[in-house]
Amino acid sequence: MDIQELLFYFLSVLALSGALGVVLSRNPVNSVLFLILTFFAISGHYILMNAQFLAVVNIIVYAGAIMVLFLFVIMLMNLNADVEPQKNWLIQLAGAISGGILFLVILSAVVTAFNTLPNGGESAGTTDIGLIQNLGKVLFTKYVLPFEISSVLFLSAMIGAIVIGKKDTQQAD
Amino acid sequence: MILLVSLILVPFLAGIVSFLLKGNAVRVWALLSSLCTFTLTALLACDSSVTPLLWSVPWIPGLGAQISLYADGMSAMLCLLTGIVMPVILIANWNKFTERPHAFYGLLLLAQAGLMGVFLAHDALLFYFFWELVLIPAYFLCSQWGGEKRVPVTFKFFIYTFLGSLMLLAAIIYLSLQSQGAANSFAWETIVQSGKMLPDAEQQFIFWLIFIAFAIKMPIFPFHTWQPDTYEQSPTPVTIVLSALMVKMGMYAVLRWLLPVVPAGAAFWADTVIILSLVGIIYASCLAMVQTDLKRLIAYSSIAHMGLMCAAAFARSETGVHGILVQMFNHGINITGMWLIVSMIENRWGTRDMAKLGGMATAAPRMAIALLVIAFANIALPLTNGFIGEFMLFTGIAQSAHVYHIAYMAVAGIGIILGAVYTLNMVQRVAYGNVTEQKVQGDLTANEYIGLAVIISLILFLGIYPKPLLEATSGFAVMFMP
Amino acid sequence: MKAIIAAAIAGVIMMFVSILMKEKKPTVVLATILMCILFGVNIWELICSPKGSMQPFFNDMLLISRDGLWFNMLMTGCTLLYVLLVRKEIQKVGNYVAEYFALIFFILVGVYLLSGYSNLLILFLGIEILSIPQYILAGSDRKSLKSSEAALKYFLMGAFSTGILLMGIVLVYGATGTFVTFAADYNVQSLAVYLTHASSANALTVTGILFIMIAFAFKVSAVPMHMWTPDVYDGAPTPFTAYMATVVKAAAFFAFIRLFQHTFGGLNEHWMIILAIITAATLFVGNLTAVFQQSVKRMLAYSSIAQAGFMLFAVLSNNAIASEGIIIYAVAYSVATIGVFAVLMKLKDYTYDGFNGLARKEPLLAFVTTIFLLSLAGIPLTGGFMAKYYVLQAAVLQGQLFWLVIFALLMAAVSVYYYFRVIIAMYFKTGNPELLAPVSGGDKILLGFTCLLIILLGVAPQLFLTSI
Amino acid sequence: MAGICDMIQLVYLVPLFPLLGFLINGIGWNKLPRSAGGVIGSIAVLISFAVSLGIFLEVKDGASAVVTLFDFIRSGQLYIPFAFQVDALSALFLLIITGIGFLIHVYSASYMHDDGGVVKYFAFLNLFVFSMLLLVLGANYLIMFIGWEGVGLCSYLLIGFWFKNRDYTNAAKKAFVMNRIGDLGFLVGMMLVLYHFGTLSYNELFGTIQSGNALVASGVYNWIAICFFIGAMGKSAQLPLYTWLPDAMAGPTPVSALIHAATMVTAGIYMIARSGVLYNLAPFALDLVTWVGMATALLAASIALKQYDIKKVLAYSTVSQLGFMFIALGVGAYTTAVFHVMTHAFFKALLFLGSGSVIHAMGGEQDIRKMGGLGKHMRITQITFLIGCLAIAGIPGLSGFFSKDEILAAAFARNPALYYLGIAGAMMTAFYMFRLYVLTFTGIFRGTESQRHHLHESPAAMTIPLIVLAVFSVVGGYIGLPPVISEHHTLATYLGAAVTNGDTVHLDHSTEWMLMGISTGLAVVMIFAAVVINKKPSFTPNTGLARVLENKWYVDELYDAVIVRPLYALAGFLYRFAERLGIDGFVNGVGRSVRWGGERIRLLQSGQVGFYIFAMVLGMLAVFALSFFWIR
Amino acid sequence: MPVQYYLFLSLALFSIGIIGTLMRRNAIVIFMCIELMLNAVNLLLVAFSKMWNDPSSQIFVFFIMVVAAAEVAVGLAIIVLMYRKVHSVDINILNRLKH
Repeated sequence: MDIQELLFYFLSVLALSGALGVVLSRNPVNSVLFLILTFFAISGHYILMNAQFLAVVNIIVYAGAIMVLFLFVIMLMNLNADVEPQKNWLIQLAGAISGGILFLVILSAVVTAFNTLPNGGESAGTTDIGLIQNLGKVLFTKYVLPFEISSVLFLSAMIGAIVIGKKDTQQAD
Repeated sequence: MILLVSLILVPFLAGIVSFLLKGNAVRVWALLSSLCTFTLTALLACDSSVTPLLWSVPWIPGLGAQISLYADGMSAMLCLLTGIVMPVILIANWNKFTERPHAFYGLLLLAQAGLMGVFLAHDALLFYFFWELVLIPAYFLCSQWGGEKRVPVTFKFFIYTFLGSLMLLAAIIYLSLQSQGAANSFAWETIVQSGKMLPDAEQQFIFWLIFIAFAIKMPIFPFHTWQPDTYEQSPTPVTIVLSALMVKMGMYAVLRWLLPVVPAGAAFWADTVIILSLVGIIYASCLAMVQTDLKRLIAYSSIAHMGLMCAAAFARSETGVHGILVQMFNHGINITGMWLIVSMIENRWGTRDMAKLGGMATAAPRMAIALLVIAFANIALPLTNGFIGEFMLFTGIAQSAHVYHIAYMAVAGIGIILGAVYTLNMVQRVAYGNVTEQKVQGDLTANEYIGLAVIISLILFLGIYPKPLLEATSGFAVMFMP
Repeated sequence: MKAIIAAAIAGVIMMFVSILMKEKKPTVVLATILMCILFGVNIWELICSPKGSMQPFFNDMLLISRDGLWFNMLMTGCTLLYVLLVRKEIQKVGNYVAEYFALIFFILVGVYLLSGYSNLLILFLGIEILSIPQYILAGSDRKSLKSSEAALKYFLMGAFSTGILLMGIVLVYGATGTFVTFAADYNVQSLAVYLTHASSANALTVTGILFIMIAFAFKVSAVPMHMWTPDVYDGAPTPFTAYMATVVKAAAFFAFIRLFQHTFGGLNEHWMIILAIITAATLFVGNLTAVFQQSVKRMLAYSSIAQAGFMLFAVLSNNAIASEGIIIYAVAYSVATIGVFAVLMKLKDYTYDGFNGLARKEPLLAFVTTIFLLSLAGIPLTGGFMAKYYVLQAAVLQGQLFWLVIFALLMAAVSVYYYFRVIIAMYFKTGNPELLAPVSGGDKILLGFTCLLIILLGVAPQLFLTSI
Repeated sequence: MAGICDMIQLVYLVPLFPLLGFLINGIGWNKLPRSAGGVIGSIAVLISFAVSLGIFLEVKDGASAVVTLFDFIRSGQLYIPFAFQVDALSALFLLIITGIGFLIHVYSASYMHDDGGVVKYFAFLNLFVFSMLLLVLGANYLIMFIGWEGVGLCSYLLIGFWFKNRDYTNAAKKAFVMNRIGDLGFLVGMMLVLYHFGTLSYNELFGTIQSGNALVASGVYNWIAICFFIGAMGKSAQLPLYTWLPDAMAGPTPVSALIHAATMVTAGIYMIARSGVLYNLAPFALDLVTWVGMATALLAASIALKQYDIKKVLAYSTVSQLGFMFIALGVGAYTTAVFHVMTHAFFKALLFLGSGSVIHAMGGEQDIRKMGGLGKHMRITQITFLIGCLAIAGIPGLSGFFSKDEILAAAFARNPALYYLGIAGAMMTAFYMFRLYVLTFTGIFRGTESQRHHLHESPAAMTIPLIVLAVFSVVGGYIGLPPVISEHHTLATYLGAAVTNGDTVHLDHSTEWMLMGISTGLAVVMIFAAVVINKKPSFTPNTGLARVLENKWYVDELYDAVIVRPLYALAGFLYRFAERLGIDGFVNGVGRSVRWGGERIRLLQSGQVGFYIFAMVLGMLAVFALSFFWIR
Repeated sequence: MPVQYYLFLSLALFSIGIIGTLMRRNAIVIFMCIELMLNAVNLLLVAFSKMWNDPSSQIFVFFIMVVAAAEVAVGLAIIVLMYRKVHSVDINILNRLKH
């Protein structure tokens, strides 16, 4: 088994364990850290699949910006203490089981489609599509409309931050 | 064409206007408009007896719905009934309903417009529109001016009938889609065509969808429980509209929109429906025997009468159908008289409980005579209009092609015995015996006198010389033969 | 396209306005003017657009059809009506009036995208642009805890459903290799071409379609993904509830139909029966639960679920009448609901008892409310009836759904129960309903106009359909 | 003939005048002076009597016609004109009705003079005559039915004339309902006729039947005949529907006379005689008629033995006499029946009016235990009453003898058993009539002093009709002399044109003589017995059979227990359970269950986001499970 | 690597995310689990893009990240707002709105 497979399995295990860590760890701070771990693993996968741009963006945006934001919020609420009340184990079990069943059901469905995948799911031809210049071309030619539109999204998010986050002058708290 | 449209528009606009009027003027206005409507209906009755009138313009092209009005003898006759009953109601209840009269009379006139529409509509969707349109004003009238339990009772009535008409809607959609794309996929002829085309099994299913709606309206035996409560609770003029006119909508609809549309289904279920109706006749008559409230008694008796008509309708013999056309008119007249008397009793004695009543023949002899005449018309005594209709209905049932036709007729006949029992009980309790204490003394006032005079003269005239009515309605029976 | 740009610009303008002018009233006036302009732009675009053909934009990102434009125009009209009706109440919500209007304009951008998308990416973005402002509006009343709670609930579940939607999109993409739902010219690789018939479906596609369906079911609050609806509608500030429950939901439905009729229609035997069951459940739960409510606002929330059940018929029965039906339904339902909310917002007490005796105090108010409620209940002569009629006819035409139609009609009878409780309260009960402020003449005229609109819709629906 | 035919064409005048009388009296019921009512009413009937006399004279010469006034009901094949049939039978009945009716009118004019509602009374009386005339004149069963129900109505109105008294109104109700039951039978009969023959008119119907090309099973005739006979049971007070007639005494006495003698009860006999053609083809129905008639005759007679109310005795005697008539009909001797109707009309009217004058004299007292020895105060009444008694008892030479004897003879010819039973009935008749006579007119007065003081003979307006009727009761029988006396039976030949008798065996003279002898002898014996027994009357409370008879075999109680109470119980049950709990309960239950369901489902809305998401996931699970394990 | 493996992996991540949302009560953690779901989707998208050799899906990933960022901004703002009021981010105490 070549290095690629090795890396794949390693990163997969890393990602899954990180994910499980997010779910299971009592302390929110740990959850954040585990999530960051997962993101790194996923970025690794991106590199494996020769999608450098996304790998970088993933690290910067997600692990860097978003997760730090989470961390800030958690610190700000100082939830780091291990005081978070848990759901009773029955509900948790129910959640776990139903989630698991969902996983199995979807999987059992999806595997039947494997033989229909183009060239057995292997990559086709040259795989330098993930390079920045290619993506840039596509993004600013074919996908310019979504690009512009997303600005509206950010504007509304901004307004949201104002409307909800900004301290009211008359509101006393 | 002008005539057909104005029949609907005149009461409608008059109703709208009377919402804006104030005080006593609205009474006069309502009376004038209803008289005007009456003349129009009279004209219609004359015209359409020669040749049916038809007028139609496209309405919703996308669906193929038209605004199309049609008046043959049957429609004209029912319109005439509406035209006669309305002024009678207004005159006989002249000085009552002083509480917000403009709303009262406005709604009453709107209901009249709706009724006209139902009787004239020749397009299934339009028919459905008017069918519902009658319901709304009736609902408001009942729950505004009725007795103390009026709101829940009327609410039940509304939901009950609305449920039925929704089933009708499903059937209309289904039928209209059989001729999808046609420019007139809702026109009566088209509906009839597409209904006839359906395979028997589907017809048998569609039959119930349609019939439920009409059965609730008439009402037929298991679907009748809304009726006595509603009649008991609603103010008498509205009760008249309900029982003399709206009930006829159901019967009319059975003839116009059920029997011709799904002939095979009707044939298949005819025995079931007839038996239901017969059970209803006996059942309702029995219940009428043990009622102490006048209104409930009359309500049950009217259930019995409608049962007889329905049985005749499904006997599907020409005489029977012709009899229905006649009896619808007569029953409308008689029941109107009944309710008028009841309301007069209520005004004078302050109760409808027969145990507390008595001695009308001494206290108010004129009223007692009227009561007697109407009561005997109600139990179909010969030489009253009631007899003509019921005789033809019986003949119709007896001449039907069913195996047990004579048995059906005989069972239906038991109804006239029981009818005699409870009606005479009522007369005895109310009119005879010694006078019980009254709220208001006095015999018929002038306006009541006019109202009853119209009714009674109609009863006797049509009972002795029914020819005009028979000729006006003859020939249409054939149209409804499957 | 023009409309999208105009709406975005209007939104931006409102943002700057919020910085420049501090008084609320002129802000509202300005917003109203902008809305009118936007409405004008819509009409203009509709007029300019060629009949019959569809115009692609930005190589298969948008494919704007005439009925899409028509829908945009109607929805913008509804929004305009809405803005006019709630112009006073919206000022009471909080300090950020301009921002609220900005968000509303952005929501309209989302609406236009959803009515015109031809690419799953745009669909995704459109839905997000539709949703994120809603999260904010739901939480915009910062004094009330309920509002914040509503916002949080809505946000959490909304984000969750976003995940579901994306998973669906990915699976479909994995099976087909394209995001283009349908293209103007046939030789463009599009899903509509791939998935023309059932044989072209493999497990990936079906799973993906089901994921997408569930996500949409959430957006249109179909059972069992409906549970956010009552709480959010109840908790959110009433003016915004009115908007979320009407135009936004209608837009989601339009996108739903667009996708499932034109793109996944060929595979309907894989999803139709499931959607039919969901529809039945939606009708059942929505109507029955609404019966028992005490607060009219919450009742309207449940009734919006019930109405969604009817709109689902249009999705189920993908045919021409269905797409007419959804437009009629969207307009009838939106206008009536906005009207009811407009009246509701004038009252102090949102429970049924709050309406007691309204007919004596404010006859006109009571009358228009009655018309709106009749329309919602689907009584003939009102728009609601025609709307129900169209969708049900579409369902019957589809052929396999007659049982569902009957069931739906039974449920419609149930719905009469809770709608008429309001009418009973207004007309047949005595009480002295407290109004927050005396109803101005302008409001009365507006309400009367709305009510006329409903009736016009009821007697001449084709006026609202001439494009198709 | 032309000039003569005009009279027949004028037949509509006959019912017209009573109708006019009714209208005038009815409209002016509270304006006209008291005396006016009587005058108007009597004159109206008198004129129609005159007209019918004219008609009779023509018909006697064999003229007959159907006079169509206007279309009554016309619908598709169904065509029923409003037409009158004038022939021997109807003409004869016209005479009886108007003639006796007139006398009764005259009588009532003074009898009812003191009553407040006298004008109304005469209105009803005229209406009564009018309906009866319609009944006999009708040219088809529908017109007959109109009269048929019309007389029911009038009896209802007149029996309940004193409407303040609840018992009277009850009696009126009973009369009407009992009649209605019969009428239903009649109606069904009409329906059968319509269904099988497509017409109701006598001529067409009987024409078809006699021409023999009626394609109906013989059973049909029986059914039709039986249905019609049920109608007759109601009108003519036969078992089991006779109980209304004795109660009908509640009305003023002249009304009883009218009902019993001239109108109403004879309707059934008229109808069957009219439908003879039909009945001749229905042997079973005829047997039924016979035996029902017989049973009624005996039962009623036995009851009459022990009644103390003067009018009740007469009422039951009527019932039993009607029974005799039905026997005659049953054996196919329709003319005989009609003959007896006529004679009976005479003497029964006489008896009732006599009793009326007695009651008048006694100041309203009807109990014969309180009478006695009235003879010396009111001669005319006594004598006329005696004649009536002799006539009904069948003493030779009086009308009753001939008619009754003809019946018995016919019965014997058919079946001797009938004859013996008939004789028994006749004996009882003789007995109770003379018991009545003796207790009333002879012996010593048993009433109160005050009554004794104003005992007096009735005024002329009342006695003259008595005398006239007495004369007829004597001579009336001579139009139907038995074959042994003269071969020429006037009535039979007269009616032959209109009535087709069944095949009646003719007896040889010796037998006839014997039969007459037996009946006469036994009658005389019974008379003496009655006289002897009741010379010294002692009214101890009855025991055993006598008690049963006094209580009329408890038939009313039986009906009450078997029919009336159960019916009301059923109705109450239906109302309380089937209606309230059953159907309405179900309807409301649906609504309630909806509310209940709503209340439960809404609890799912727990407010927990966690649960909401969980529900979503479950929903997804369900969807996928459905799609992967069910759809494919 | 063939895409099947990535299918397994991302579905697993996705399900773990779902399970997380069901198991935890802390609003922030639930939100993080949702982010996890989104990332699972991203991973799969990239895998498919490799399979189809099609850049558009990577662009899609880019936009998903964009949207995620926007959602985070709004979401955290809402959570903070909530926290200001009730001093907790426990979703189980959000039940003023029910029935």
